[in-house]
Amino acid sequence: MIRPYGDTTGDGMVQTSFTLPVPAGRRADGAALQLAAKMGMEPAMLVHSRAMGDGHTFFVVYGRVRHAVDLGAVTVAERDFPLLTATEINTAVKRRLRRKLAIVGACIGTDAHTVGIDAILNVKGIAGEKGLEYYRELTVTNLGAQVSVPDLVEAAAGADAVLVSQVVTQRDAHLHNTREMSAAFREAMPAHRRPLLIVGGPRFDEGMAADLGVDRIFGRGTTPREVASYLVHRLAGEPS
Amino acid sequence: MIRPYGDTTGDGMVQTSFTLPVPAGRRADGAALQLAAKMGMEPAMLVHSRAMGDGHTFFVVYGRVRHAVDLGAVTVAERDFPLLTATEINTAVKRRLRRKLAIVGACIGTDAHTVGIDAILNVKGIAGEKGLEYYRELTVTNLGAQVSVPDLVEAAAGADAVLVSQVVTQRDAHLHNTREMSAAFREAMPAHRRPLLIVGGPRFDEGMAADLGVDRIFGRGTTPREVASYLVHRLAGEPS
Amino acid sequence: MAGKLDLDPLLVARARELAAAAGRPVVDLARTHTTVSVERAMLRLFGLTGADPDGTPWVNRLVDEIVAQNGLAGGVVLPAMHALRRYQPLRGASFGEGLQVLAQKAAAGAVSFGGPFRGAAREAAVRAARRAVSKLDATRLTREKLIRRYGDAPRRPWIYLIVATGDIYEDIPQAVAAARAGADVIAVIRSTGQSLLDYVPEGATREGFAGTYATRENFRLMRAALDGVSRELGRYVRLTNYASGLCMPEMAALAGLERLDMMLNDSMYGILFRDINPIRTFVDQRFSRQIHARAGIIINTGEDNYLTTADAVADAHTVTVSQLLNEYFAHEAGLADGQLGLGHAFEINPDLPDSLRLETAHALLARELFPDAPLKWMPPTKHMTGDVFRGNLLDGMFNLVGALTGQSILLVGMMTEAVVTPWLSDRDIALQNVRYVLSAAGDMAEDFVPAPGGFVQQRAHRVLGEAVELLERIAAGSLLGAIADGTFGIMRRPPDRGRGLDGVARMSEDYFSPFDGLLP
Amino acid sequence: MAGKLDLDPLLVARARELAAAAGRPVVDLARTHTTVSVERAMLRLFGLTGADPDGTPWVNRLVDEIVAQNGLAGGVVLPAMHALRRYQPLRGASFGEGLQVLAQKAAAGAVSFGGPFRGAAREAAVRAARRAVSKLDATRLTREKLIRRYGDAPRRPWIYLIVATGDIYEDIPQAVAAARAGADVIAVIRSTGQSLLDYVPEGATREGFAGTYATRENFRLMRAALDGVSRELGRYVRLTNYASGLCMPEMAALAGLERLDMMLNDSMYGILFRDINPIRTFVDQRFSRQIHARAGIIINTGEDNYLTTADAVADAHTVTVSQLLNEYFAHEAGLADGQLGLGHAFEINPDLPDSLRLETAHALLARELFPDAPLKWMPPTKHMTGDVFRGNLLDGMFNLVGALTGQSILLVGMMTEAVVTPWLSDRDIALQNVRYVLSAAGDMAEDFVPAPGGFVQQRAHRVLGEAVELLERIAAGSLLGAIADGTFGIMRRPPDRGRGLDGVARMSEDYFSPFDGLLP
Ligand code: B12
Ligand code: B12
Ligand SMILES: Cc1ncc(COP(=O)(O)O)c(C=O)c1O
Ligand SMILES: Cc1ncc(COP(=O)(O)O)c(C=O)c1O
Repeated sequence: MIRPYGDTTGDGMVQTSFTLPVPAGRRADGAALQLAAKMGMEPAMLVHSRAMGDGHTFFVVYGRVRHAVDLGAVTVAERDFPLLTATEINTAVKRRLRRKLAIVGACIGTDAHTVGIDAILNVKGIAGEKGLEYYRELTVTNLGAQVSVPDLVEAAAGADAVLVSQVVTQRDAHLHNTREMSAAFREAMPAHRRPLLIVGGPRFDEGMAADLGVDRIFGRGTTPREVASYLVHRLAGEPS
Repeated sequence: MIRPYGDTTGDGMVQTSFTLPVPAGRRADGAALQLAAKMGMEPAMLVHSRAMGDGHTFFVVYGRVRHAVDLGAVTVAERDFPLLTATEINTAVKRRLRRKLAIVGACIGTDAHTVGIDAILNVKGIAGEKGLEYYRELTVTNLGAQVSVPDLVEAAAGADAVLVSQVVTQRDAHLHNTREMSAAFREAMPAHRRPLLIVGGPRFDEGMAADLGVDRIFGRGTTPREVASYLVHRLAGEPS
Repeated sequence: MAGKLDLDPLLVARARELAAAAGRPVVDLARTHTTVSVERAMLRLFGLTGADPDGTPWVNRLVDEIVAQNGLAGGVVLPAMHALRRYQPLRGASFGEGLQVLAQKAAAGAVSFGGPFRGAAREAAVRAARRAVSKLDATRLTREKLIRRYGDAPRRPWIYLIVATGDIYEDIPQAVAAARAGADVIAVIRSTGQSLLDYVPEGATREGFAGTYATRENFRLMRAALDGVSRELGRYVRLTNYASGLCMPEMAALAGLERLDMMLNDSMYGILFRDINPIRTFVDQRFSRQIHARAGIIINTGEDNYLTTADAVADAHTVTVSQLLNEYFAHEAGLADGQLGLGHAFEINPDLPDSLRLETAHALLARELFPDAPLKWMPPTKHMTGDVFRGNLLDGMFNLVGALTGQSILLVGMMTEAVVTPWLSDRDIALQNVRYVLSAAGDMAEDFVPAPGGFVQQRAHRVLGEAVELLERIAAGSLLGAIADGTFGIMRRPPDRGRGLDGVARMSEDYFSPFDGLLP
Repeated sequence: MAGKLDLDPLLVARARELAAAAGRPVVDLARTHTTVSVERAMLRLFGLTGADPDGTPWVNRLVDEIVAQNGLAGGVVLPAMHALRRYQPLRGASFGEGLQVLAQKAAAGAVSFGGPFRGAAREAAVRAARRAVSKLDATRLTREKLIRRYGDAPRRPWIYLIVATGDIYEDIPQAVAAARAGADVIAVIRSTGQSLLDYVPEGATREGFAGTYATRENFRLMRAALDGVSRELGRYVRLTNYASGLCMPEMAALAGLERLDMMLNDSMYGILFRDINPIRTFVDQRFSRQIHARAGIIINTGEDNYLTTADAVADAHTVTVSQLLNEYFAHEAGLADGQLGLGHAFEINPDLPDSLRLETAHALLARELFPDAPLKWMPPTKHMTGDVFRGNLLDGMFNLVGALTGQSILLVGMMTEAVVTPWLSDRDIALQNVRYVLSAAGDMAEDFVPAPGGFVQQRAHRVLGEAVELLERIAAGSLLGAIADGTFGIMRRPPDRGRGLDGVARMSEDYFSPFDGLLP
């Protein structure tokens, strides 16, 4: 069990800020302290409160939180597949699949943020790693942005894997779109012909794959090699 | 019942940041999300994690908190005395007490932060209000900084009120010093001869007076007139 | 201001010539083509409003029907005016109501739009266009009057704040709060999908992702609310939305009618970032700018966007090139320098040594190239992270560079840029940041004097030089070709691809626009 | 750097003359008085260490006993040396051990310190002083060697970070982490109460409020840890503590022996902010500075503190006056310009218009008045609030002004200044801030050229003018009088009040200091 660290081991100190829809004043301050207490902060120091217009107040609170983190109970979307080099990836596909892996990528719904999916797919890549197009044994079709789900399903016929990006999260847009997408694939084709479904984006919780009906979620900071290694792991088995 | 406000009424959104004594990585991220969950954030977005040395990681988390604030249950240290003008204060003391009120102020322990107590006591005052020295009917002795408790008790013999400032809070220095001070007064003189004990400082919780054995606590942003009004309220009764 | 960079006036003149040379063929294209949205915009200016029970606007129903019968090449105005004479509505009804009845009947398949179109239709169209233009003029005059009455923003840069809740009824109080807190300009962000809709939704809306829809009613509601707070504050608060996407000209028309004050309106944004067909965009753009010109609306161009996909240092000159092109197209469409909110942004990777000096060099270059334009200076977005403490600091440096280089419109950066669309408190923190930096820096621009031949001057000269080189290449080839090659924002957009191409037609011989000669 | 403000060299020379005139009587006072702490410092330099079972250091026990018998006016060195000859410890024991035995016996009341003191005592004292000075020299040389071996801080300003956990064993890993994260200087904050203790605690300590005790062992432990990390990083990381409070000279001695690299050591801080007697302070200060001079330690003066109680604009000139006085006293005590870490701070109310330009004017004034001094530039504290987002921004502007005005030592500001002593993460965020601003600004000082006769120059001239006026008044009266009147930091401190006066004595005729002629 570990605790947050302010300046001494075990002191449990955290910072938080929020707005409450109440006019600034002592009552607002009391309300903020009540919320901090409910969050487990005790004692809580209300160090800043500021009126925003007539009806809202912004607060900054510092204090000790009573919770401890049980490291044993941490659920981590650990990488459960080996990270391979480009050569290993190409070799694995070639030896074990004996054909190129076909990958279709897109940014679906009304989301036009392509920088993330391009970073994964385009040769240029990201963080010093080349994108999937660079891999000799992968054939990449990047459909670009704002692709509708029916168009994606059509384009994905025969693909081994579909890579979908979702960056806009307001009102859970990313979750809605992902669910719609996975449902459409289930509808359109039998399970054994369905391509591997992968989504990515900076605000996904990587633990939600099953819930969203996809095979895997990749979050912020993903690199192309991780994705390629996963593809090999799932589609071409482990190297012996 | 109200909820924190991000950009829509009732969305419950808050921000928090903290450090955990674990090396950066997926496990650390999972630990941060566990803590956020214990604080009631769900869903929580881990938007930043940064290694600090080998053993610590700093996190920023945004998300919806499940708690609501019950405004009815807010405990406010409401001002339970009327706020008087300087004239009213002088008149009340003169009419009802028929002598000057003797006040002794100090910064006790090893605390040398006098700006706060000076703001309350010195003519110069703060926030456009003159300090207590300015009031004709108050006699103020400001002992300055780093006054030991025994010296304070000695100097306070015969005073109507003792005003003590505590600014340093590390390791709860302010609480220790305040408790030591109130105990010393209880020890040194019978209850009916004990002066009114008032402490102030920016990080006090105003609700802790009883716990600390003092009559009143004044927090950040206190103005001299509030203090003077309280003194009149307690020592010279309400104006009729 | 001028002269801190010691730019070569001959090179600057050359840059402008090249931009004109590169832009001219595109203008020719725009002069000889029309689009469904241009036609719909005209009908909107004529007063046709409303939508069918499914929410499809009557302008769409009417234009679709005319195009189905006649094709687009001849335009819709003459067929509509011709038909209108036969389908007069009730007495006392307005011209717009007449058009609506026509649209309803047309939608029911009850109207034949055959010609020949006689002088009467033409005259009716010109009269309607005249009335439309006087409505635009009246709105412009109202704006000028209100600015006189309430007073204008007290200083430059104007403080430009975004609201983006996805619900007009949450947006309004937030906009009012932002104005009270010091915003001079409110931009209402629209839903992610709107630019690809080939119609403008109707009515007040409470939905959308990362913004709600731009509709005439939402424009009206927000402008009314801002008028209220302008009166209260004694300072006219400006309203901004987007003349962009497939309905660019219609948006401009609605903005002109509902007294929006500024509109995001870039010559290439839709092409690059929404994959809208280049020709569609350039045609739509020209008409939308003519309306903006007449309505006294300031346009905001979108060069900032390039720096989110391309590199802010390596491709800095593409911003300059795009500004020069936007300027050329804007002038051609009748916009005055005072209406050119040319865009640029603080997007250099903060980990790069000297980033602040590079930013000042770029910002000053824009300032000195376009001394009379109300430049729009946009905050860091690409290199913002979830580290909101750092974010607020970067925004502060952005504000400072804005002050040091005399920017005109300051889009306020939010510490949560990489996290969420702005929260109420983000806006408040951001405004405090702006206020502090602008006030603390005061006239510090006076002390900011790039050393002659030093780092800042050298950098500005180099960017200008690269811009001229690139313009030379574009002018030698073609702008459409350059766009196809990924010159801007590394997006490759060939002229025969992208959305909305089916809504474009080369004007036929008998094409008639009643606004010719009326709009600039 | 010089010349941006166009200061009048005659006025600058006049200011220095006046500072000397104001300071000279105080130096005379210091030359003719001694204090218990000066005497204890000598014994510490002689090698007397350790404490009695109650924790009272043997230097205190010995000095107290001699003073009790002889009074302080003659000093303790001769009586001690004289007595030492009679109470020789075991063979092979060091000189320091001999002194410890003497102290133990003296504490037990077993030693009489009567004279007359013959030449032998005097010679023994001079020999001991010589050995002491060579220890200081050796430490200085070790520092120089290690700097050569590991390398020095890669750039100016040096990055100065505070650790203040109140436990040396938490401080050490935090200091090491800070060094790894980029700190060039680590300052270990000591407990709130220490400056009023008339002894230096012994041993490693894990207690204290807002810092733990400055002890010789804590010095040693921290220096060893920093040597380790210096080796690892290939960069010598400097260590700082306080030569301040009632034990100022002893702190200096311990710092000189344990290779601290910088010490907070102000001529008036203890008087003003700890209510220590002025004469006690000035006497202690002179001896402590002589030691610093010899030990190659950089002093840091405390002008920043005035701006927490006085106003940073109205009283800006008091900072300049104090810097000139600190410089005079320092030179007089033998410190070189390169050892004068004169202090100043970014404490102007951020709500004040032009605050940033005022700050740059003040910072540049210090820079140009003291071109060869390693100026210490201190962050906002007074106007920091619980709004940590704003706090990080203010710190960023502070860092920027530091870069623009060429400051030498940058005390890193923390966003939580108004909340808590720095957390681990605060330091990390603060260091990121510094790194970003310094790297982003690069050589931007080149572009910062106050307009001739403009706001910044005018402000600097005005502050210098006010400083000269104030110095004229002080020189006409007396420095002690000015301090009594609340000239500095609005604190009134009369010369006959304050703590520690009973530990001061006017030297008698036969007072003897073996360090005369050895220390500067
Ligand atoms: C660049 C950018 C744009 C560009 C996009 C250009 C382009 N062609 O992509 C432009 C300027 C056009 C733009 C426009 C808009 N944007 Co934008 N934009 C950004 C910005 C600044 C950076 C995003 C980015 O490129 N990140 C860099 C990439 C490399 O990171 P990434 O996407 O996280 O990808 C990595 C991982 O997530 C993962 N990954 C991502 N996808 C996938 C997919 C797979 C299969 C895998 C395996 C991995 C993976 O791997 C990648 C590499 O590590 C962010 C703010 C920010 N700093 O994050 C706002 C932001 C994303 N935008 C936002 C918004 C709202 C918009 C608009 C909708 C605003 C509007 N209403 O007009 C518009 C419209 C866009 C639309 N229709 O979607 C919001 C989203 C808010 C939210 N959380 O819902 C943000 C967060 C800004 C904000 N705070 O308001 N934007
Ligand atoms: C000014 C200052 C100093 C000055 C003090 C000068 C002086 N003569 O007072 C100097 C430079 C000397 C100083 C030194 C130190 N300081 Co200091 N200092 C501050 C600073 C910057 C401002 C405090 C201040 O003046 N506030 C303005 C006054 C008006 O506000 P106030 O005190 O809150 O008072 C108001 C109310 O609280 C209330 N009030 C206060 N007292 C009372 C009493 C009564 C009876 C009533 C009714 C009301 C009342 O009314 C006042 C008016 O509204 C703060 C940081 C900050 N921005 O807060 C750090 C701060 C308080 N200092 C701190 C520290 C640690 C120190 C040192 C101990 C560091 C060291 N180890 O060397 C030293 C030593 C001081 C000591 N022995 O106590 C810490 C305390 C950390 C903590 N929470 O424990 C702070 C928070 C900085 C930090 N983050 O590290 N400091
Ligand atoms: C110039 C320009 N136009 C339009 C938009 C908005 O996009 P959309 O047209 O998709 O609403 C932006 C976004 O920032 C822009 O910069
Ligand atoms: C010059 C100077 N000396 C000393 C101190 C520390 O105080 P003390 O001597 O009480 O430990 C400070 C505090 O910042 C200071 O600025």
